[in-house]
Amino acid sequence: MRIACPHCGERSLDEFLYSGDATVKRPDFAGTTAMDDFVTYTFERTNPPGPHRELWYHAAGCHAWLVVTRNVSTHAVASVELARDVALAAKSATKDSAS
Amino acid sequence: MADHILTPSSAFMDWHPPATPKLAASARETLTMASFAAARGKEQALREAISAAYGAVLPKSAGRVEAGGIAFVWAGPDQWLAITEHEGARDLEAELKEKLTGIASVVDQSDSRVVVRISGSRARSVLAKGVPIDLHPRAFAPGSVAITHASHVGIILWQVDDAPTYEAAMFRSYADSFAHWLFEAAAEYVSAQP
Amino acid sequence: MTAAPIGYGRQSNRLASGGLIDRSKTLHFTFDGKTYAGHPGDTLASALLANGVVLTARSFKYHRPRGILAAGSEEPNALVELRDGARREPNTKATVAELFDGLTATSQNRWPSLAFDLLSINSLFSPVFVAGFYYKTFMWPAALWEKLYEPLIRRAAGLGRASDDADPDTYEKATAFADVLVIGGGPAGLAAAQAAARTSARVILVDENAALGGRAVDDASEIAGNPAHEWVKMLEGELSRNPEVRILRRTTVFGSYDGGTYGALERVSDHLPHPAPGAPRQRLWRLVAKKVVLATGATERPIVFGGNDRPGVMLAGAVRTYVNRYGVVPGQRVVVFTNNDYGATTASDLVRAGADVVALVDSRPEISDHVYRITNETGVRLISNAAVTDALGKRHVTGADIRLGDGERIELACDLIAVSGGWNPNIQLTTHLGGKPVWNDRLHAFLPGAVPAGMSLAGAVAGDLTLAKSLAGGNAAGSAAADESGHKAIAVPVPTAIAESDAVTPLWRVIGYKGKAFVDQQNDVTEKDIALAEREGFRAVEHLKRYTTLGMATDQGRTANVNALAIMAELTGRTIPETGITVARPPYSPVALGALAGHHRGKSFKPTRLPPSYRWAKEQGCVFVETGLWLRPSYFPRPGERDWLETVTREVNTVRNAVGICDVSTLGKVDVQGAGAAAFLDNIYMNGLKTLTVGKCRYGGMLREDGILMDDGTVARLGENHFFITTTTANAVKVVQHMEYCAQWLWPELDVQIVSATEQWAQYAVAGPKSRALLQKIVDPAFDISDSGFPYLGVGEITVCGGIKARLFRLSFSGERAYEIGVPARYGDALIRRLMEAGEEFGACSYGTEALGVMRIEKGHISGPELNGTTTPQDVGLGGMVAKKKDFIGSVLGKRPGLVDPDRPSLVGFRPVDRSARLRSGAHFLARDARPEAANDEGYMTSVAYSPSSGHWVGLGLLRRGPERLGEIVRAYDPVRGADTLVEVVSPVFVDPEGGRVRG
Amino acid sequence: MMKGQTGATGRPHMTSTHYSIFSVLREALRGHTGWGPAWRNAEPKPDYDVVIIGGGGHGLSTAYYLAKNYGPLRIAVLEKGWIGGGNVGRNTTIVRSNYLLPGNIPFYELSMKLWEGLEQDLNYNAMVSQRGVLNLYHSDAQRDAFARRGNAMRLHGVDAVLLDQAAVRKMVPFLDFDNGRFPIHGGLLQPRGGTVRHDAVAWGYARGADRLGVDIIQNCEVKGFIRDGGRVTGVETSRGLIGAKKIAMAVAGSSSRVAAMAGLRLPIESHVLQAFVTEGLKPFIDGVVTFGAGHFYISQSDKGGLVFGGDLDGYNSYAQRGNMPVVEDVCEGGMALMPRIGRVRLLRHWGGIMDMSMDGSPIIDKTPVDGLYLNSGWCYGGFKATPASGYCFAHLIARDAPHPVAAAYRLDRFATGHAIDEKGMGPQPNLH
Ligand SMILES: Cc1cc2nc3c(=O)[nH]c(=O)nc-3n(C[C@H](O)[C@H](O)[C@H](O)COP(=O)(O)OP(=O)(O)OC[C@H]3O[C@@H](n4cnc5c(N)ncnc54)[C@H](O)[C@@H]3O)c2cc1C
Ligand SMILES: NC(=O)c1ccc[n+]([C@@H]2O[C@H](COP(=O)([O-])OP(=O)(O)OC[C@H]3O[C@@H](n4cnc5c(N)ncnc54)[C@H](O)[C@@H]3O)[C@@H](O)[C@H]2O)c1
Ligand SMILES: Cc1cc2nc3c(=O)[nH]c(=O)nc-3n(C[C@H](O)[C@H](O)[C@H](O)COP(=O)(O)O)c2cc1C
Ligand SMILES: [Zn+2]
Repeated sequence: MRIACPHCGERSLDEFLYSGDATVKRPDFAGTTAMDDFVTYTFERTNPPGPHRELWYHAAGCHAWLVVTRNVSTHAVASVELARDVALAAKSATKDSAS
Repeated sequence: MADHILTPSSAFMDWHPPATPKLAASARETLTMASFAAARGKEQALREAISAAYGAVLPKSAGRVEAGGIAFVWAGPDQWLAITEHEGARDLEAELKEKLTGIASVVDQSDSRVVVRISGSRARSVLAKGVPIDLHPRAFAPGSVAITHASHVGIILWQVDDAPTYEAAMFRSYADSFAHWLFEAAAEYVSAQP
Repeated sequence: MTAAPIGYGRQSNRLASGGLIDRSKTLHFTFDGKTYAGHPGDTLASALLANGVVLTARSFKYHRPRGILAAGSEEPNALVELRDGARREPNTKATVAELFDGLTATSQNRWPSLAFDLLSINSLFSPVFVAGFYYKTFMWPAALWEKLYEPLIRRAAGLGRASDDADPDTYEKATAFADVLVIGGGPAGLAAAQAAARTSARVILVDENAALGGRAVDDASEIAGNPAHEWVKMLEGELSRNPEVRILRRTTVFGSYDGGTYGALERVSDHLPHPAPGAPRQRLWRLVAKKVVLATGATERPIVFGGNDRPGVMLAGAVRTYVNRYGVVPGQRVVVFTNNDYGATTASDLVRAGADVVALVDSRPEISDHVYRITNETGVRLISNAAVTDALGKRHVTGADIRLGDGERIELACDLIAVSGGWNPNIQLTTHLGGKPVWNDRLHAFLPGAVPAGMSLAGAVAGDLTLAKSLAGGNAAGSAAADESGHKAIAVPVPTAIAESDAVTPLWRVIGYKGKAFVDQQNDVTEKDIALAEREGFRAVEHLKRYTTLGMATDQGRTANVNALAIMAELTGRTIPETGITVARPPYSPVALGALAGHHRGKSFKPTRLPPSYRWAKEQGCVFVETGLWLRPSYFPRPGERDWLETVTREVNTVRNAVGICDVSTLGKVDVQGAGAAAFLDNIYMNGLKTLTVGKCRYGGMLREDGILMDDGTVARLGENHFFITTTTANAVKVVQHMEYCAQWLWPELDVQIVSATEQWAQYAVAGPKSRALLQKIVDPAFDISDSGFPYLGVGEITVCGGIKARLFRLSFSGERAYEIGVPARYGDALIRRLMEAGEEFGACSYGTEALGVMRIEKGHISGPELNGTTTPQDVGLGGMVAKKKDFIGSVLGKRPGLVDPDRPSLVGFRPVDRSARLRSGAHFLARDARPEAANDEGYMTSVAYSPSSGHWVGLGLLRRGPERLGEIVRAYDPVRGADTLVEVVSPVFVDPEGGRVRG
Repeated sequence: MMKGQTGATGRPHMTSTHYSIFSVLREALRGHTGWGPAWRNAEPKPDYDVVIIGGGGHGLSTAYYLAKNYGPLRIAVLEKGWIGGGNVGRNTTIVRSNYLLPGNIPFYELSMKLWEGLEQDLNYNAMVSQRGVLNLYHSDAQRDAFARRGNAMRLHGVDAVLLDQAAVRKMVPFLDFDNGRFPIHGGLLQPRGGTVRHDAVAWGYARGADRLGVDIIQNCEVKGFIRDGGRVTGVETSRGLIGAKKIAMAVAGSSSRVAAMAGLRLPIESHVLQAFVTEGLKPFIDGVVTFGAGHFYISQSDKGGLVFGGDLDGYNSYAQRGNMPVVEDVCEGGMALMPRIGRVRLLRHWGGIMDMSMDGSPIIDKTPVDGLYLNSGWCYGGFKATPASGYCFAHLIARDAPHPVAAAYRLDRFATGHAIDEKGMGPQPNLH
């Protein structure tokens, strides 16, 4: 498998570490359902057989965290984004919808 | 106090580099380095400050530029290493801290990493035995930088010239293992070792 | 050499001319101790055949005599042990082993000799040893399985023997990149490489063999009006002059992997007696290509008939290869048995080589013009609509039983039966990523279905079996691949070739044979085994395979699988595509494990990280210990000390009474800066850090999101927005990764920069009552390190030894007044020497991880054994540190009932009731009178040490409701070491519980 | 129940249904024409008391023990492909009960006991081979951790022996004791551990279940559940609707996919684990050796192939195949441990999809959906569990209460904080 790090270019699998589902969002610790939310967030996974948005870490490269969209049945990588950009976009989106 | 002056020592326990036109290696252990990382939202200000102070345009991604005796090597997102030859004469950390106050965090890395220089007509073949990236001139040239690994040792690799000459910077504690791999990989191209 | 042994130098089956061997040089080799001669260019198989050796092996189960079936890596029979001693290579295919002078080969799986193998008695029991018989037998009496049956089965297992010694050769790995990777150097691959290389594309051409040319050379075909090998030579010249082309000969692409990555094995030195100085035996290539042209050709398949495993039954294409490539006629009187038009070509090649072709037996009632023409030209007797039912003979073929169309049987004397049942394209590399083969009704073969991204096909593998189509297909595929990889194609003329016919009418097995008819020759699977599997319900091809072991031998059934499933299809009344084909897996040809390991064996298995004091410590005779990748000083024995305990005790006593120095550089160090740094650290530490003042350190702990302790260490605040944290040695990399995750993904809005500084600093703990006095001699006078100027938990940036910049921390793991002093790592060696010299007057010693461990246990500080990934802060006595109000990682889930259960084992200290008793960690706690059973298990000892300060062993452990049970006596139960010790539950702090010494 | 069965081809079952050396000899005399199918190729019926999804080891053993211990019941096993084609047919066959935590040890020990009686129980020789499982340690800290484990085993009545270096050297003299990067200090041995012939386990249970009347239905993929209110009442399959009073999932790597059909999300990620076999060699490795510092373990099959493996590839996958980095990593471990195997050749490597749970331990529990039972989370260690898993799952299905030795395998343990985390890696499945 090869993953195109937005910073470093295409690199082999052995430079990266997989680190789980990128679709789950860390809940608010102060919410009334915080305990349930954290249980769901930490332990429950959709684990779908097709496209999967997931976190990877360019461990032997630039240390960027990446959001990789990959088909887990074929291993075909559809897109690679910087986790920071994705997270910032999500935060500003929730801020926008809140305001 | 003078008799107590501390003298630096090599990171290599066992260093017998090849030295042929096909392949030569040398260690550069007298460099001074500092890393600097842009503060959030200050990337542009940092670029301008470096350009003003050193006349260097910081490479946006994996690249290396030289200006005023300092090499600026991309070392990760919004992060660079400044490297200079002048052992002792220049405290890069202090210098950059002063020039980049409020726009970047600066950390002395002079001793974190050791740099090994590898050159010669066989340099590419030897590196191919450890480095899993494409070093063909069309893909990697003087000024190119890659953060990658060689034979299980993390390195920052850059090309210096078309000889070709490369330099690999690795964390100091790994230097000896890196050298061991390098000498074994080079054995095919180098006659009896000294 | 004195008396020439029999067979020496007489290459009775070698043609006087022809072939691509170098007759000007003679090479000597031995097989089963006998010496023979061959020439450069030979394989072991061709040289054996040249010398008239046809019996080469014994089969796996029945120990039947076996010869040579093929000429390439598909060979099922001719497996030998190549070389000897530490270089012994079991199960080596004689057909791929290139001859070198001095080669030694030995037959395997026979006793006492190849010609006379007592174990061939197994053949007598073959009615019992059918597929699956193990599963039905050896059950009674049960006790005998372990003692008798299985040992017997294991004695019969396997073929060759692994070497008894470490492999003396070296291996290496390399990565190469290409625009176009061409796999296969036959006519299709060569044409593809040429077309691609004429553009500016970077091309890699790979072939399994030493020589390029593939079947075109095997068949002595004509290309562009010249002998194929001349065209090949011309092309090789053109390609090798092109700097953007790399030709990898003797290299097998063994697997397709994701993302356009291909694994290949180059046999750099296998054709030599031993590798040249500095050269590896083999090299593993990771080939990364934008486009791939697969031109792997096809493998001929046999027809299943009685005695078809007898030495002297050979694939027709292999016969041609031996004649045309190696100048060897493998038999003098030949019957050719075929179902396709290629059989006639074999007959004609043999006739040209001077062999007597007794008959061309063609199973087809309708014979093509092509075959008629050849039989007319050569005068070979054509027997159509007929089949060879049995190969006659014992240790080699002496005749063929033939059933004619009208049912009549005739017997023809012969010493070679050349058989061709058609061709199976070598599609394996298209299926490794899940591509399903598709059946082709014209060729009666599986062709590639979906291929890996970026791959195209050319030549026989694409179903273009003829030479002309292979050349044209290769040419087109090469141009297209270059073009698609961004290199404008240039038209390259396609060389001409004479028209051939690839017509075939399937015949998978003959009926009415008398002997045994083998489908998988290496695993001794017969046609009857397939019928039995069908009868017992193992009809799915994958069941068939597993029940009979068909296709599971070293050749992976390359000459067996398609025949087998065709037979199963017939038996079940299904079509072949309905029946399906078994999954092919890498490697395409077996790969030496040494090559897959490369440089990484022995001490080079993993890098060794050396701490700054390494050289000095080594000089001191230090004993080191592996800590992850680090090699850390463990203890420093001195002359006269009897054992490690004495040494460690001395080191501890020195620290407690004077001063000791320990290299703690391996602890992870992370520089954290930015306006958001304080808030950031507050998110990831369980304790509050915002209140930490500049110039101070604080102990901190990090949790995982599930509320379990992840790591601990110190946090120093060097400036308002500047922190410097330490991690445990073991978790240094993990913590940085975690912090990057938090900074980039969880809290990307925070202004924080994280840089690892572990290796920048050589850091030494200077511990003991005399530590300040010692440091005073090192620290430059401008800096005040008095207790008031530099109190406990202080941190400062200072200089030492006349201006070397340094960092000083007042921290203590040992429980004594202690400091950690860091200098740039290049001065680490000098600093430890200087510290030791300066400490001499105080009686200083160096200490290692052992003494460090003793002192932290004496102080009740937790470390790796307590931080074992299952403990909470409360479990290890850090509950009080956990912030109640803020959010931090682990804050919520840490409150789950199972984690706050007061019944959980928690940290306490232990001392033996009998003070002279030794404690061991790993012992479990039982109430004093409880019986040793699981229900009474109350926890376990995590860490123990002989405490010089206490004068006896002490321990830390996790005991159910431990802190409530101080004073109680429990059992430390350690049956695996034969110990059962009464221990008293005590406070985990054994030394200076008030902490007075730390503060000085 | 055995009377009057006919094979799928319509041939009547002949006499040779009991396996023994005598029946084999008798058949040898008549060309083995008297054997009938090992199990019937059953056609689906409209409904069953219990439908088990998944014809792997666990599904088949569940069916066997359900029929044997709680029958008579009308039971079907639905398998989407051919039975034994999942992980039971692609694992490295190690069986052991050398676990650390109280939630696990009694369960795996029950499994060992069932293995020990399996041949007689099933009248099928699955070649249970107890030649020992040896875990090497490389440091004092590891030795103590192994001592803790060994002691826990002994407290549960399980065999465990702590060996020092000399004892290990005697057992496996060809390991790299003298030049290894990570010195071998000793090992924890479970003498009763060993290997079992993987395919034979599936076939033996299938035959055993079949003989008790269980319908084994191949090429029958479950594609959905039929619901009646909060309850499942049947499954939609590629071969039509099948009704059931109770439905039990034992689909290993496919657990999340099948659970999703019932609207459930599980604490599971699917990961690929690779396995490797070499060419056949004369036996020289007797038992199982695991090299923790090198992420490598190995045994030698009764056919002579070295069977070995290492770490997960590390990323989510449903592809049943892995990539080069782990292939290399595993072989590096092999060479580091046994430098004599350098010239031994890798014959084949493959992958399986592991149902990696968040704590590395299994789940045998009822689901929040009435009538739907879950058996999952076996990670890379469920082969050894095959007998006990079926035994306990059958108990749960029949009695609606967990079997005592499997009582810790609750689905809600993550919510309550009762994870069974042997490795202490936390909720990151690829690290278990
Ligand atoms: C490489 C490898 C090495 C291993 N090594 C060991 C080891 O040494 N020791 C050990 O104890 N364990 C080992 N394991 C783990 C062990 O193999 C598994 O945990 C165990 O086999 C899982 O249970 P099972 O046999 O029921 O699974 P499987 O055999 O996978 O059975 C599940 C079945 O469900 C079927 N299925 C899935 N979805 C559907 C559907 N929708 N409808 C119908 N059927 C469906 C599948 O086709 C499959 O046949 C290893 C696993 C692998 C892959
Ligand atoms: N007329 C017929 O019926 C018929 C039948 C079969 C073959 N042929 C002949 O076969 C030839 C087809 O040409 P082609 O180039 O497609 O096939 P080829 O068999 O000539 O060449 C294939 C080459 O690929 C190499 N190879 C295979 N797998 C490999 C791997 N994994 N790694 C590295 N190398 C590998 C082989 O060593 C071989 O040299 C023509 O000469 C044609 O005449 C004809
Ligand atoms: C314990 C064990 C031993 C095996 N031995 C062999 C073998 O000797 N030869 C072989 O070709 N495959 C062997 N295999 C691998 C199987 O052929 C097959 O690859 C594996 O069961 C996975 O199935 P798949 O490749 O069809 O997906 C073995 C598998 C296992 C689990
Ligand atoms: Zn990167």
